[in-house]
Amino acid sequence: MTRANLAGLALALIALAAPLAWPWLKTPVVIAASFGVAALGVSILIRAGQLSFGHAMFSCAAGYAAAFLARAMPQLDSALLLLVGMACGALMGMVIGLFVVRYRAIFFGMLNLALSMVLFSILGKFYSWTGGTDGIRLARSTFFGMQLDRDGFETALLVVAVLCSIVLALVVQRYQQSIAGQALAAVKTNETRLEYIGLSANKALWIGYVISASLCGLSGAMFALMQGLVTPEMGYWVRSGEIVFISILGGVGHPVGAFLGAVVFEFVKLYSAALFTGAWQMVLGFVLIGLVFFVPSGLSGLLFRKSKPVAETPAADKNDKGAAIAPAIEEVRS
Amino acid sequence: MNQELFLLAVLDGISYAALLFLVALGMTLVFGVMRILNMAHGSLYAFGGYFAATLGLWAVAKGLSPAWSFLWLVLAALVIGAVLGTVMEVLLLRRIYHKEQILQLLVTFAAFMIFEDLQRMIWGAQPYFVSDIVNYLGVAEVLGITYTRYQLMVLPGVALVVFFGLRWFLKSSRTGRQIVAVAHNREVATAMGIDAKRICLLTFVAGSMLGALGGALASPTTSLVPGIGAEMIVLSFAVVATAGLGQIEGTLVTALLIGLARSFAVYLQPEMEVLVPYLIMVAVLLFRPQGLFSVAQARRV
Amino acid sequence: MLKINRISARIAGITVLRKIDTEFPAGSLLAVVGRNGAGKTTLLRAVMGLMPLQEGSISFDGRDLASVPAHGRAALGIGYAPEDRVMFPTFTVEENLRLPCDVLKLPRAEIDRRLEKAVAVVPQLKDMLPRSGAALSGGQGKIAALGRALMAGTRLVLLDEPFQGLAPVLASQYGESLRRLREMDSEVCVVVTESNRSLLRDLPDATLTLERGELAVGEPAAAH
Amino acid sequence: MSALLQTRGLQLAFGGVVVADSIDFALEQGERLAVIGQNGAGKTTFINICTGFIRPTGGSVYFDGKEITRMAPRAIVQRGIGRSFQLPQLFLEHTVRDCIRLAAAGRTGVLRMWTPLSRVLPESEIERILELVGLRQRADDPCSLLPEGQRKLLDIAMALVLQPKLLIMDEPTSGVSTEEKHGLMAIIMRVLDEQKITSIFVEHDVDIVTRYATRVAAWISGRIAADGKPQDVLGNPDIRRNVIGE
Amino acid sequence: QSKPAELKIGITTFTSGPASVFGVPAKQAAELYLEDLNAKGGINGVKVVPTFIDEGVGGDKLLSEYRRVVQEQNVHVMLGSISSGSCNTLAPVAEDLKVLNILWDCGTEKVLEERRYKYVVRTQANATTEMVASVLYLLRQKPNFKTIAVVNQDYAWGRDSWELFSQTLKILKPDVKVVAELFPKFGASDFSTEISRLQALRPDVILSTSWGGDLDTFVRQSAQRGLIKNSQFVLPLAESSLERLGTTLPDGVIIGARGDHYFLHPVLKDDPKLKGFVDKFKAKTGAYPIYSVYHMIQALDGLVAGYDKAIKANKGQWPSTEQLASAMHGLKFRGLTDEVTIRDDGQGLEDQLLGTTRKTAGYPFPILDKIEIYPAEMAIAPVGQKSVDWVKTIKPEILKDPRIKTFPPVK
Ligand SMILES: Nc1ncnc2c1ncn2[C@@H]1O[C@H](COP(=O)(O)OP(=O)(O)OP(=O)(O)O)[C@@H](O)[C@H]1O
Ligand SMILES: Nc1ncnc2c1ncn2[C@@H]1O[C@H](COP(=O)(O)OP(=O)(O)OP(=O)(O)O)[C@@H](O)[C@H]1O
Ligand SMILES: [Mg+2]
Ligand SMILES: [Mg+2]
Repeated sequence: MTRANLAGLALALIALAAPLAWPWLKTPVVIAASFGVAALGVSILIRAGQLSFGHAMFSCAAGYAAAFLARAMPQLDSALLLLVGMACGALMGMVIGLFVVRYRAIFFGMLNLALSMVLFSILGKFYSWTGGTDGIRLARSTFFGMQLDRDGFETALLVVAVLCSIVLALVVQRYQQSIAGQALAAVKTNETRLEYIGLSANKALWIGYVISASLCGLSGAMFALMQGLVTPEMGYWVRSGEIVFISILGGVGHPVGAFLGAVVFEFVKLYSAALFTGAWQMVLGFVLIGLVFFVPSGLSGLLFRKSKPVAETPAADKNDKGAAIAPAIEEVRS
Repeated sequence: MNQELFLLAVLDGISYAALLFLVALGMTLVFGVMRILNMAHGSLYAFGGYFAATLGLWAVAKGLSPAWSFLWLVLAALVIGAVLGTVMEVLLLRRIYHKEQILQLLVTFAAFMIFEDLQRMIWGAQPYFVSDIVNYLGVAEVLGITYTRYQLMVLPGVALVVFFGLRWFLKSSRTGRQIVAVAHNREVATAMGIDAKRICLLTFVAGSMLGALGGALASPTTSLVPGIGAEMIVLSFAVVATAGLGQIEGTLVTALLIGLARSFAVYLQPEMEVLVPYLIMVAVLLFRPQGLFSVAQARRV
Repeated sequence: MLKINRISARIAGITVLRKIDTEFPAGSLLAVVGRNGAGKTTLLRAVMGLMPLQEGSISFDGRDLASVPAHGRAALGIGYAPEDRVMFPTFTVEENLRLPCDVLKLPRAEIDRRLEKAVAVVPQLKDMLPRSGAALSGGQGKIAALGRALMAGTRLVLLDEPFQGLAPVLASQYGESLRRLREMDSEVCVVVTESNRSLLRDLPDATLTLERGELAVGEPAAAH
Repeated sequence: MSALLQTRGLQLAFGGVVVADSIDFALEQGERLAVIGQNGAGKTTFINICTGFIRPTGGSVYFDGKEITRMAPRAIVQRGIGRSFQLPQLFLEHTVRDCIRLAAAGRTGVLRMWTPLSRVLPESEIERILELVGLRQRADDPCSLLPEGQRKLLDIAMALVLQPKLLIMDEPTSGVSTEEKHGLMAIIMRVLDEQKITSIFVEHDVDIVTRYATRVAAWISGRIAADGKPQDVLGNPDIRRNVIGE
Repeated sequence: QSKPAELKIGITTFTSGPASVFGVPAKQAAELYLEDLNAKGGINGVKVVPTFIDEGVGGDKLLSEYRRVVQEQNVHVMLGSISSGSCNTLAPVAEDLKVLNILWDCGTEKVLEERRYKYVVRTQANATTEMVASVLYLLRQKPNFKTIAVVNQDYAWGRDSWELFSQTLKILKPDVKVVAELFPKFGASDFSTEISRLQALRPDVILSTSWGGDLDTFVRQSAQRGLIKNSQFVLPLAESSLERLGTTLPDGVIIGARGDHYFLHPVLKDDPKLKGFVDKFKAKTGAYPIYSVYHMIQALDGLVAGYDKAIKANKGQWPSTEQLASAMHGLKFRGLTDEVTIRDDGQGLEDQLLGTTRKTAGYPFPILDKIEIYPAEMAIAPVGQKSVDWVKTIKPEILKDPRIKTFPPVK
């Protein structure tokens, strides 16, 4: 068992134990788990060098799917709603993925952002169905067939969230070692070669995209159950930015990173919101800058640093990459 | 839709497009040269607007003629662009040119978060609004409908001046050519004697000034409220990506496209208004994956 | 003219130049040869200031280049043709050639004069001038890059692997150009790197051999 | 149609510059074709068309009797054409070993996407391949640390792992130092012979062409100006004047 | 239950986002009020300590923070919130957490009509009262109009308030034609296109229940383009923008106050409690109080009155949250203006004040003229009935209801 896996296990135990002592911690821990799952999804794409500034759309859509379903069938079990959320994310990811995996880098990021804004605007606009910006409330339903009160429900959700996190982290770890996962990582460095060994970069990205979308979907459903509320805010681009923030904070090198990042993020946010009212964004901003400057590999990179030195992207390569992404302000000349 | 409404929609679209163009132009210029997508660009828009309003209020308090307002607007944009642009470039961006693009994007995202709060700390949450210049210039009758001269002439006028000015600058001025060279290859440009550091600073400041100019010019017709910048970022992203990254003509065309589509949506299908920019973007990228305008890429195998 | 005093440089924690100590005298043509990864490119980049030095110093006409920023070297009369050519694609070849002089704010007449001289040295340029910088093949790019290096490089011209990928016929024409250059301007110093010794033939006055970032022993530092 | 690779009337121009001027060409099983030619004559472009990187504006390409003209590169690769590049194309963040494994994964196909990468190829097989190109010591280094010449070797090794029927190499020796050039070519050619792989390689060095090619094609301005036995082509006065130079 | 050392209360208010135009002054008001209260010994000797929560962070983050404050800091009384959306979200959670929640500023009538709460009460009027009173004032002042257009913010309040307004209008004046229903994006900063369209349509009346920056921008752009001179504007929430808009607002615009509070209240303007507070608030913040400020004070006054009542009922002992909550129902108390009664369903009864702008020499912004005050009882659905159903039962006689207080024009 590696140090990172041990740390993951410890994190899970703490997540389960701490709320025993301080019951109010249940909410933040479940929310952190939910963000962690989403960040885990986004980090899959980051490993392929693709930054999505729109993945909150899957969480948001999944949350609404769960809410609509719960409204139509109040007897539906909460565990089922979680699955529905995940399925919704996966389904959307498959469809949207067909379109967006053709794009890279900035275009990829911006398309995701634009699509998430479409969803965000629709949810806000068609208010007779969606409740507009105020969103929809979810009534508490049974959990694994048990009718629970608030406290019991929160406990059940906590346990499920932590278990889900562990399982998903392992699944993602396994995926990253697989051909599909490694091919995805290769998308970042050389797509031409990938094509010329007979693998499809778009397909590798599509698989990664669907996995990341399902994770975000599950995260959204988890979040919705915890809050008992879904709002378009869940899909706003700044929320997507926060998910990216968490992935980078935790580091994309190891699945545990996403959860480390989420816990730190949730608590930094909670306390800076309380301590520096009106300046919590600023605090997060400075944290992020510090991170990029001093620990670009994230918390997991810091804790489980590999012995191998990582080469800086050479200047020439960087220029090349840029040229692939964008042909500069060249039109002016021709 | 009759002819009168049609013309009105066109006028509305153009005045809106003018602002959008200025802001998006700044973003695309910075991206073209530095390959950095500045997420904090919307904040520059907001700061430009707030600062222009502050100067305007001060001028009104001093009893200066509103005719001077034009000076305040431009001055505000230049000062804010120079100050914030320099601060961002020197303190943040300069240190990360050699890092991965993802990290660069995140740094500007962090700057965005900081600016959002900073702006609220400086100007509070009250809406700001200084419209003396609009009142001073008065209204013009267009087909029986009153339209402010400011929106009818000043906004599109400035946008066109900036457009042709920048085109000329990049094409014909010495500095402009240097900017294009750095945009293509920093290292070789340096070997040719170009001070890439200076060019980057210059470009970033110029881009910031354009963003701030958009805000400053918007301030006479808009209330400045917290969050106004976040809105603008997403919109200018949409313009920049639709246009083709780094494309100046493309940016003009796209801004017009989006501005007009938006105003027609208000007349024909108001529910669609907010969706229009994104739908245009998705539609364009579907058929032209590199945006409306793009240059063939250099081959690399 | 250019003195390199025991310089070392590192990339990503690996030392790629070790205490290089040599001199490029005026009016000479030097070849720097060595296997792949020996550090030839790195040496030229160090001279151009594109590569931070770990130790040692480089001086030009007795002046320490540490005080001259990377972009100031062109003003000293140093021209550079990078290994991967890099023509600016939105300029024509002529504009590419004029660029370094333009940056130096030279008078128009002077730029025209230099352009004329460059074309005289490299006659293949003549047909290329109006073409777009993007439309050159590998070999044509090498030629154009040479021309551009000559525009700024009135005193020192650094050419990184100029023969790589050139068809034999073009390679010999390239050699001719270098000879012509030295005939026209006896003071200029030309430094050529090459991993393929045979392509150089009898061109250089002296040859420096790099091995794993070190100057191979037994080589004369420079000679005429 | 018995030829392994055949093109008919390939046509392509970049903004007025004709880079493929109705190229008719056929390659038989077992040949070792060297492509020489002026710079900018269209050699790389020809390879790019045959491997699906660029689509010609006219004409068609057949491989093994099937038309492959408008296929995606990976479909062509899966049919048995491997290629290496003028500028090495590597997975810079992967280790040398993983690059080899990934290349082998391409061979095994899509259905095994979930297989761990480490089980794609037996260790011994990886060692053997790396030994062949002399990269065994660097097996666990990230590619980004390799110097240009070794990158070139790895690039070729990745194409070899695919076990193609036809291997196309774009200037395998350019940028490789004199000392290593011949050794490298000797090894590659030995492997190709052992595995009965047909090959095309672009080369400027006349020595190498003479020594390793069974057939030479010379490109001038988008056309094949001469095609045949090495001594014939290299002796062709037109070619000597325009390509080789006296 | 023993008396706590201090009484912690949580207050949700906007300190960021566009709605901080209400939130920040209200927060200042709360601090001012509690300072005074604590100086006088607090509630029955217990000092009141507030924790403020920013509503501007968005619905779900607000919920997390609300839960944290209640659970971690063990708070039993919450004041939440400004936004109707937040109220709808928080009410069931408060009930769940068994914490008294005073809806202190939001207007949505739905929250208390759709469910009966034990722990949730509202200390001011709801949207029904506000909109019905607005229609009445419009019809009484300008009975002869044929067309109306609406420009509301695109979120629950903008939509719901229009629903109530238009339903009421349809009953009382069926021949009016609605020529445009525009719902620009919440927080929109440019209304040029909407204004162009309205100029082409030339409606007699333009209604907007917008507030904050949106309202300011809309009014200013309308003034610049001359729209405001051609159509009768009805702005039921514009009391909060009067001072900011200054002279931009011409005379003759109909303005609502979301309650009966106004610093120049025709009856109470010299009342020491109101006047004293207005002066103090002006001295501290430099601005006149706006409706969110009055609502905050009203909620705190209601809380103090509720504790007094509960302590009395509990024989002088400190009440449990449950006892406090039940004391709040049926409570009568006075804030800065007229008395408020909390009904059995938790809904407060608060009168409505409307007026028409008029510029005077005394102030750099227009003041309200032709003020009318509508008692809450006549403009609210009875307990147990939903507002949407109730407004359909309104009779035209209501226009002449003698309970409406009218005041002569200001000299
Ligand atoms: N960006 C980089 N990251 C890591 N190592 C590098 C980088 N660039 C160069 N190196 C290493 O530095 C050493 C010297 O490289 P350099 O490019 O100077 O060699 P060269 O002699 O020019 O070789 P070639 O003939 O292949 O061009 C090599 O070992 C190379 O691997
Ligand atoms: N994407 C492109 N756009 C425009 N012109 C191109 C493009 N690719 C190649 N060319 C042009 O086509 C011609 C043929 O190029 P190609 O690379 O095939 O030549 P080559 O024979 O491989 O030359 P070299 O030996 O220098 O590599 C050149 O003139 C080149 O400039
Ligand atoms: Mg080199
Ligand atoms: Mg080639």
